[in-house]
Amino acid sequence: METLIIMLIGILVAVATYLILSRNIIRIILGTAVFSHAVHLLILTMGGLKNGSVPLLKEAEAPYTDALPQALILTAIVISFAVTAFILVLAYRTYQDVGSDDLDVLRGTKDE
Amino acid sequence: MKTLKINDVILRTISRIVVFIILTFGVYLFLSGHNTPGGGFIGGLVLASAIVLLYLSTDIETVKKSLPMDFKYVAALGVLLATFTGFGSILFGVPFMSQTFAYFELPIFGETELTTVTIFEAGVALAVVGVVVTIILSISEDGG
Amino acid sequence: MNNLIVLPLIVPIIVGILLVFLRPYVKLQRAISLITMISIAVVSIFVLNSVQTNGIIRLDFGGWEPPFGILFVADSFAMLLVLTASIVTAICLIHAFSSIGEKHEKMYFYPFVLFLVAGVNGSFLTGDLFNLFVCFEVMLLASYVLVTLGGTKPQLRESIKYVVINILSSWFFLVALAYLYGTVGTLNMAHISARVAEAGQGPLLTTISILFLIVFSLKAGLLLFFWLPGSYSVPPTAVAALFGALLTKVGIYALFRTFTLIFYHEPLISQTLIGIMAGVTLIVGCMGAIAFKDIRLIVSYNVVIAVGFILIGLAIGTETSIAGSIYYIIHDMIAKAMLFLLAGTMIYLTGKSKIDEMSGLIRNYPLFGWMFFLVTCSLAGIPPLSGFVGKILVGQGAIESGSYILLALAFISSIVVLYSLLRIFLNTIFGETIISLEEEKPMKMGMIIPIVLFGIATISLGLGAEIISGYVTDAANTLSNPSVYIDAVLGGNK
Amino acid sequence: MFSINFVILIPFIVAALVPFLYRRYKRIHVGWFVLFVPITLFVILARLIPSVASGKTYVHTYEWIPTLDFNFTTYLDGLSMIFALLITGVGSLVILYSIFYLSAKESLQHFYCYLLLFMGAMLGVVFSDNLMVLYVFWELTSVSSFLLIAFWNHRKASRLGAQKAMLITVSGGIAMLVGFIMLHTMTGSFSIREIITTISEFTDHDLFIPAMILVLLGAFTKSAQFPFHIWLPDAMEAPTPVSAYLHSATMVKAGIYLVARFTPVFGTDELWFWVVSIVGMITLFWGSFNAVRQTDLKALLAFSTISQLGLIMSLLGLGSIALQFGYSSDSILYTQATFAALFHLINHSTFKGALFMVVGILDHELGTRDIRRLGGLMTLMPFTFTVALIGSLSMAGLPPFNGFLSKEMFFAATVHIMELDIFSLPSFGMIFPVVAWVASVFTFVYCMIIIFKAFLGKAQPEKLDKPIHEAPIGMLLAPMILAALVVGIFFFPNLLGQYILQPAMSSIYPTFGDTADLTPNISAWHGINPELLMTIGVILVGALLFKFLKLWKPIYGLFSSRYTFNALYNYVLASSVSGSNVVTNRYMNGLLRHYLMYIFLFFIVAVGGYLAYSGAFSFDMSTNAPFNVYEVCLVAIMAVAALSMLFAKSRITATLLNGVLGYSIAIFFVIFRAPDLALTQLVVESVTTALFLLAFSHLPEWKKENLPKQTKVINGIISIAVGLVVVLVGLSVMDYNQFDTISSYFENAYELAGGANIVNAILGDFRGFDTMLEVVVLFIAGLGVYSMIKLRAKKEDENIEDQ
Repeated sequence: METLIIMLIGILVAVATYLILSRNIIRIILGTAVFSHAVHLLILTMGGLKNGSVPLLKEAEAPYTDALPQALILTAIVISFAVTAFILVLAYRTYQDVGSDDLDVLRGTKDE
Repeated sequence: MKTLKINDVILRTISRIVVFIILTFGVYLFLSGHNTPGGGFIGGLVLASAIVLLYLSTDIETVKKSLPMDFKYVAALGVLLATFTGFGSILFGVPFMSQTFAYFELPIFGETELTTVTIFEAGVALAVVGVVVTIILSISEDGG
Repeated sequence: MNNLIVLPLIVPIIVGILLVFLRPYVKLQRAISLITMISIAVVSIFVLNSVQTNGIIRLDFGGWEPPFGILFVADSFAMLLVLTASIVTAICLIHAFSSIGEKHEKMYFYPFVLFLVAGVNGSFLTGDLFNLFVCFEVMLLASYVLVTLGGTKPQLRESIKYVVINILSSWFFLVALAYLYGTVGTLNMAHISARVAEAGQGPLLTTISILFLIVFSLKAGLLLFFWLPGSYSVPPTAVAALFGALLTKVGIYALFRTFTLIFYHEPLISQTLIGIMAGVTLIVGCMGAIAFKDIRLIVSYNVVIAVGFILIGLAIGTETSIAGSIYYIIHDMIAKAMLFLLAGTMIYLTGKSKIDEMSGLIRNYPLFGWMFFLVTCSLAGIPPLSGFVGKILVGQGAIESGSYILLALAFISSIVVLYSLLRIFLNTIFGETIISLEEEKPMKMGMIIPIVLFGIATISLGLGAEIISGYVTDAANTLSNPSVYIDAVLGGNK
Repeated sequence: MFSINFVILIPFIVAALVPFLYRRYKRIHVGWFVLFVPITLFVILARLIPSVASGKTYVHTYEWIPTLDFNFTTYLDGLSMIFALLITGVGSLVILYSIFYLSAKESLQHFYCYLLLFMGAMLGVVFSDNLMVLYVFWELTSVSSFLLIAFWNHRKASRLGAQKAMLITVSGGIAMLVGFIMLHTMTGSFSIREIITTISEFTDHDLFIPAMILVLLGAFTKSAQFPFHIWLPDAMEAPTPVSAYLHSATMVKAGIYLVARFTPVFGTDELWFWVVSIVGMITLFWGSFNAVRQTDLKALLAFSTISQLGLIMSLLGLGSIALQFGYSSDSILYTQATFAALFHLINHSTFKGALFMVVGILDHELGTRDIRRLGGLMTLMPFTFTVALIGSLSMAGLPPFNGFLSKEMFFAATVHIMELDIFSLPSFGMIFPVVAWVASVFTFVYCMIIIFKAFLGKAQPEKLDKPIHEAPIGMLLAPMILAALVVGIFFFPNLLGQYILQPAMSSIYPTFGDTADLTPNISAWHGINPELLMTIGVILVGALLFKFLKLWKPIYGLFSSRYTFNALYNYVLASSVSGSNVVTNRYMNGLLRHYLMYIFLFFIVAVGGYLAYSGAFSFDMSTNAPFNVYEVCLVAIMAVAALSMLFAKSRITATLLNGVLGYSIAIFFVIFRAPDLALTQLVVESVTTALFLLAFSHLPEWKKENLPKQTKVINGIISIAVGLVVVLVGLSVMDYNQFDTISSYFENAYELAGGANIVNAILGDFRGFDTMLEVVVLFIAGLGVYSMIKLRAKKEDENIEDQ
């Protein structure tokens, strides 16, 4: 199962890298979103999949699956949500002021 | 401010009922976090989505009248609450961020467990609610 | 007692949030933020002394034993950086009072600066790798906002690139953390180091160490500094000064911490690869520093040169060269902040940013001109000033360990730094005064005082190098033998 | 009795006072106050001459940075006494001269502040025994010379001259610093005295030669020796008192002091003998050869200073051969060269100082220094003419002046060197006297130029800015004292030799016991010998060449100006700037895609490369958890959704596909027994999609990605490679299970933290600090979004920022 998931993560990372290398800001932001999806899955798989029951002491008995990666992923999800929200607003503010969402236009005037 | 022109009738009627369900579910999730899946983040997020649903179904002004508080300060209060629970442990000379828990006999709920973690979680939930709503509000208000 | 260590992080956060409530009262916000920074500096001096007397201090959050909870570890290296960071921020704030403008101050400028400092102090002090990631995020997000504050076109344009590259570097950090957790199964730095030593730094662990090297060099601007020139030349002056002094230093601190504490077994990485990267950064930085006419670009590339120079000290790896690098980091924080303030004030006074559009400022603002000359000499490492001792020790380390190429690069780079700053000095400060005395902009006191304060700091750090030499040697000793750090953390005392 | 440290600090203290004195006493020329400093110092040092002559040395230490062994130790002995007397003596004369030279409207407080800064630094160089402190003062002299050369900073030429001087001297200084550090690494101490005693056992150390070359580099750049002489002529942009003081008498002698001080350290090595003598000889010739072609008197004197410095340097080189034979009765034959060097050092300061002041008078009184516009000044400016005559004849090496004595000893040294049979001298020994003689001929020619072209011949008042008149007495006082010294030393040379030069010899040859018999008795006449014949030859040939100057002058046009070192220096600077501009703009082109490509490439090469190189990859499926059909289809759905995002036509489909990814991950979280995560992922995903759609209302519909085909392929390859590396490392990490995780501790969360939900317990209690910081991150993001939207840049402050 882990090998399958890691292959999937590889595909997600490849897609995200391709998206982030594009010119349009929205594609780049989607790329960052896919990146964070991939890394959340990666942290979970690194902790080992399906070995142990739900980490709830009352509902299930030992051995429990590794709870630490789950806590890390939760923190990572919230942080990536905050950053994605920020860059979305930044993108649309840039479009409003600079007038284009194309990265090539946003290269800045050549400095002689 | 351009209101979102969708067929209001269905959404408004449904959302009037659903919002309360979501709110109660959010509070339930928040409170149950200690022993069952739930907790500060998820509780705050569900509450925030309920409020966003409110904004979606009705326009901004009416909701502003019903929920008069400025959500930035809600978020600020939440983070303050979270940090002060940590800071509080310094006053007791215990290493920072120490949480304690004890069992009390409450009249209605019987033998329940009160912990400082819930105050910390409340801070987190408030902060999450405040931040999500601020972001949604400032984007939609900007409209122009 | 060891609850004191968390203050450099928690006090700015709490004060930052309180200032959000005091939005309209700008004067009050200024006073409170300055007092906070000064009080943190005092606390860090106190903690630095107690570290000097009774060894590394450790604070486990929530009272949980080290490998399981998060902890702050205050050794002299971290405390020195926290102290310098607080002093530099305090002085930059003074400059911001008069240069940032009411509009920004009403839009939560001071809370963001305090959050930035909290993130920086947190990164210096933390003993947990995932917590280092979260502190980085706090610092980065505060820096994202500070870069875009004001919303001018160049700011928005450069900040998009800055944010995307930093999101990518945070992504790499998470991937590296996942792999490290997958192999050693713990997050506490000292515990990781113990387990890596126990298992031997095999090929897989070295691959992961390279991944960490990429992450931290992205943050420190070592070789992968593409985001740096753009994002340091667009924010307001005081913010640019804060960035120039603090941001790269956090990446450098992380490199020092990981490659002297955790992944020090494989010299191929921690010595040759970092050495090559530092060397190339120096060359590229030197080229950048003399390539452009825009002051802010010249100054930003000087930051890159300094990063290259400091990491040569790490690449050499002996205790003397690490001590040299620590001296140089402290010197660089002060001198770079001063340089950015000078560059920003120059642009404010003349309204131009190219060096061939200004001339003869010495006549209009003599003290300002001499401060620029002082920082030029200090950055070029000319003796009585603060850059000298660091350069000597790195040179000594290089000669003792026989790495002559790095030695040559390091010392040639100080000549290029001198030349690049002289180019600015001779074109803008000396020369025909084109601004006639009547219509020159009056120099605000709030702008010149911080620059003079930095000047005094540079001179006193140069002449009085003896004061901090005790702390620096102790810090270098802690860095060059990891067992000191590991025993303090896992040893179970305190 | 003052300690020497205090002597060094006095100029710095007074330098700090000068601005206040200047503001306080507007009427009196601030120069008078400043004049007291060098005079008092000169008196203090002069009182110490007898005791130093008797061999007593004064050591005084002040601990600057004890932990790094940087101690401000000063060491007064014969050698430093000579230089100190020079610095303070010539210093006082120069300041006296500058009081009349510089008018009150110049920014005097700056001038005197820099001058005193320089004097203190120079004294520091000469007295300090600690290598690092010596370097501190060495760089201070470069800085003060920069400030003095750029005194009239509104003139472009003086700015460029100052920059050239600073760059060359500071680069030489840095090379010297590296040499000092090498010495410290070898001998373990910074003090020169200790190094001298312990250096003998390190002569074959592999750092010995590099240290020597680097220290010499520092000396050669400072003393304007052959390849680095280009900064001295440009330094003439400085006011004349500065040229007289720094660029002829003291600062350029710092390199010579260094070579003299380090002769006992490096002198035993053959390379030292060859390098110092040869470079000295080349400079001697090149300086005098170029001096003849100059039309500006000050430039002529600059090149003549370069050649005289070359002369002294070569003498020091020749003198170092004495160390080969150790102390013996006939070692006087070889130490004579060093003695001649020190003697010529003093003489040079006297006559060159006088000549520079004369040129200053011409410039100040007549407004020009160009030989072509001068002439016939003898009758109208008698005193100036006499001083110029004394100075130039002494420089030419004619009898009644001290220059003759030291030139004679110079020729004697070059002749003696030929008879030695070591260091393959028999074959090369010949060049020394030949080059010495040819250079002296040219020296004679340009001395005649100074006298005849400037002072004799017919007057051309129409070409001068001001009418020809004698200089005020104040300006003439200083040069006349120097001229008197020139003549005085000729008549009482041994007074100088016995009291000042002899103790200096013992500091250059410490192992040579009593130096009484090392110092020859200087006498004007000692029979017909090769030196006298060489001098007569110089006079004859020189006169001839001067007479037919116009005939052979065109040979200077032979090699064009493109190949001079000056042109090389300018070319290096200009090309480095333009070259680096081209290179930096190539890779820093502002395109985010390029930056990301470089980062990804570095990631692939570094991580992927090392993975392959070290064979860290290992893979086995055995420990994998079992999987069933619906999980495989979920993976397939996600893969298809991800890939189709690349080809999405409209942004809505792309966002929805992202939603599909998010929700299927939520389902995965459920499968992998992480309920909390599933809940959070669901809500976060929906809120993010809502945000996307909200943002889309303000953003344009995206156009087709019209990237050129070739870049699309590159992007594809890079992304596949990145994905591959991540997979490979992930698989090998899965296979690495030497440790079990620490999370077993969290399983008894109920007792420890009182909560059954371990994840929530970790978030709330065990790692509560992370959660708190994370909430702060959220808060900053929220506040940041709010402020970014509300704070719009108003139009007017756009222009500053916009490039």
